Amino acid sequence: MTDAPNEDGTGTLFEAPPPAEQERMVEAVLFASADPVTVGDLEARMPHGSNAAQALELLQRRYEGRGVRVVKVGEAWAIRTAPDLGFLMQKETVETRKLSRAAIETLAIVAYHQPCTRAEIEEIRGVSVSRGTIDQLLEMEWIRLGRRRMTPGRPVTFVVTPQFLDHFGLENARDLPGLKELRAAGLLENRPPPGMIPLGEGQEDEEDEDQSELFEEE
Amino acid sequence: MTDAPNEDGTGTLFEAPPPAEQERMVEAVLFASADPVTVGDLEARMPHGSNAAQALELLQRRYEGRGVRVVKVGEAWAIRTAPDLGFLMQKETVETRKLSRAAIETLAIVAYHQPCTRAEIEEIRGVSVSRGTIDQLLEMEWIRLGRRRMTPGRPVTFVVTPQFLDHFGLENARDLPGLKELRAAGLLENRPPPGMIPLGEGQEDEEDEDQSELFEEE
Amino acid sequence: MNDNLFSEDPVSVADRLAAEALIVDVDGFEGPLDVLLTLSRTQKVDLRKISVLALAQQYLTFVEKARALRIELAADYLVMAAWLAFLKSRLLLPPDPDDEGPSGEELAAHLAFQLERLQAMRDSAARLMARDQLGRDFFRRGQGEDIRRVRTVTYSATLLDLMQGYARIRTRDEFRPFVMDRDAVFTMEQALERMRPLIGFAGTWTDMETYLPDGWDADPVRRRSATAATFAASLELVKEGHMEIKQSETFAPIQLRKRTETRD
Repeated sequence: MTDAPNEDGTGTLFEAPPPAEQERMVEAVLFASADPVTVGDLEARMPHGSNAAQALELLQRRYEGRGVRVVKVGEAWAIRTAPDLGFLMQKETVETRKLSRAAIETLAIVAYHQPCTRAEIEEIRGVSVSRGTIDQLLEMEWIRLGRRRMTPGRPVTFVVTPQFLDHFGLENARDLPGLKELRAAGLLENRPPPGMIPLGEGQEDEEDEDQSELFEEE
Repeated sequence: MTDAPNEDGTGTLFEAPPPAEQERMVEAVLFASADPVTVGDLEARMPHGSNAAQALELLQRRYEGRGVRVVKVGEAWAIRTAPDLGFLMQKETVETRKLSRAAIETLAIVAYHQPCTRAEIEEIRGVSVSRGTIDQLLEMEWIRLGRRRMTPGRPVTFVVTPQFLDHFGLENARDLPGLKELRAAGLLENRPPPGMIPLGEGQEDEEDEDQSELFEEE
Repeated sequence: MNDNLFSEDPVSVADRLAAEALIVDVDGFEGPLDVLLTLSRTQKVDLRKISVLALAQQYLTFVEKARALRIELAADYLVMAAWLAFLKSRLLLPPDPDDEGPSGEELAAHLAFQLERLQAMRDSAARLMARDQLGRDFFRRGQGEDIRRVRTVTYSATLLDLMQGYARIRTRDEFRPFVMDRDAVFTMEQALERMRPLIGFAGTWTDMETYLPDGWDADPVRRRSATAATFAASLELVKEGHMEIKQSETFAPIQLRKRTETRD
């Protein structure tokens, strides 16, 4: 938003720093933080009038091909090591709890079908979902509760979290591998069994709508 | 990502990566490591034949004038934000809240009477101590569990932690001003009525005895 | 066409063997849909071109086999078997124009869709897990600096707070009007402390009452507290093996004596 500061003395008292300086600032904050930082958070820290988005763009370009990268996670930004150097990090590797097959499938279903009710997960997997599976994913903060579905019983829905995106290196849920193809093949539809009157209308529309606004929700 | 290996046949089977690649590696390791890393550690992680010192030098030069710097910490290396940008880190909105009165009092009792059981805290405060208060202090790592008291029920005791001492700028818990000093400082105006013995006799002596073994415990 | 398919006996030897293997592994399956998906692979065709009729037959064979082997299948496996038998009949019989329900083809198409969707989700799950993962393939900053997550709540207190807090309690103690209340409570710790040195002299049976602290027998409230504490302390000392305790009959005086080394 801000251009280079006005040098003729007509500028305001609190000039925004020059772009290169803003880039340094963004660099420092992203480096210091283990968790992704939003543009809003960055600007709240930077001098008045700074344009963090622009600085991020410069920074991202600067780190192309380096040992660390500037990545977008949902609405936030983070620095992460380049995945091809993972082999150097044995020491840093955190032993992740092995997820059960049920948990992995449930996670994938939530990610691809979100917002997704428990009944829908069960419908897709053909078996009931144990309480522990959902709890585990909630505890890992990979899924969270979404809005209640506006169908009878107002069931809760599940959606994936920014932590999920961060963990799998996704910019947003629309970047899930194969999402477009699955949608084109109609495999993300919640098709009711023949002979059943669908609950609530416009299932598909609702889904699209929800997915697009997912991470602006709060 | 890596450059083409040496094709002239003179190289060993495990070629050291080109300097630019080594620099990337050092960058990633310094970034991801929780502690500063020595040249030896770096080379142990990097492919055989790598020259970490040289890579560090390249990296250090690359970061000159940037938002972060490659710095030497003792014998090891780390990436740190540039000191002139420290103000960005301070500007965070960490919400600092005053510790509740109950927590302060509980903490004070543990500090002055450690090792101290929950029953003793209640005895001194004259009211029951909520589980939450103890949990909060434990979570803040200002108190921790000490040895079990060798009395019926073998109650757990609480003692203050090195973090507590650190926060309050104390060398050890015996540095806390005693009742006499508190009184001298006008913080405590009244002598305890004769015959009013809080917890068995010889409060102050007992204190010294118990505290001396405090930090050798584990 | 359907007749043809059926008369060919779609259940080949290989299928039978596969079904047997399935039964052995029945615990490893996540329900009937999972079994159907596994069975469908024996058809070696695109899931979209699957023969649901053949699949239904395979599944029914699987369930019969399980019955023959007296393997108990969960109810949902049997429900699925019943439904597939129904579906099979629908597919084989000419459609009844009076029937209002969905046709066999519609039902079969839905089952094929379910299988395809489940397979798609499994593939997606596998692709997801194959991605580079944080903490395994790429890493966050190992050493976050002073910066913290926004809205972190930290609690602070100064040394003065601490000292004032302590002084406050201490001062309050001295003024507290209900200090008297505590006077009427004799704790078990106090009783133990009192009794430990005394029992060394109790070579003969002595009434417990004699161990009550001086000045605690006048006021009934104080006496009750002292008695209870002394009794509890006595039991503790007995448990520790320092003392013996007896009561000749209900409500008789409780008597104590030092435990002698020679006993037993």
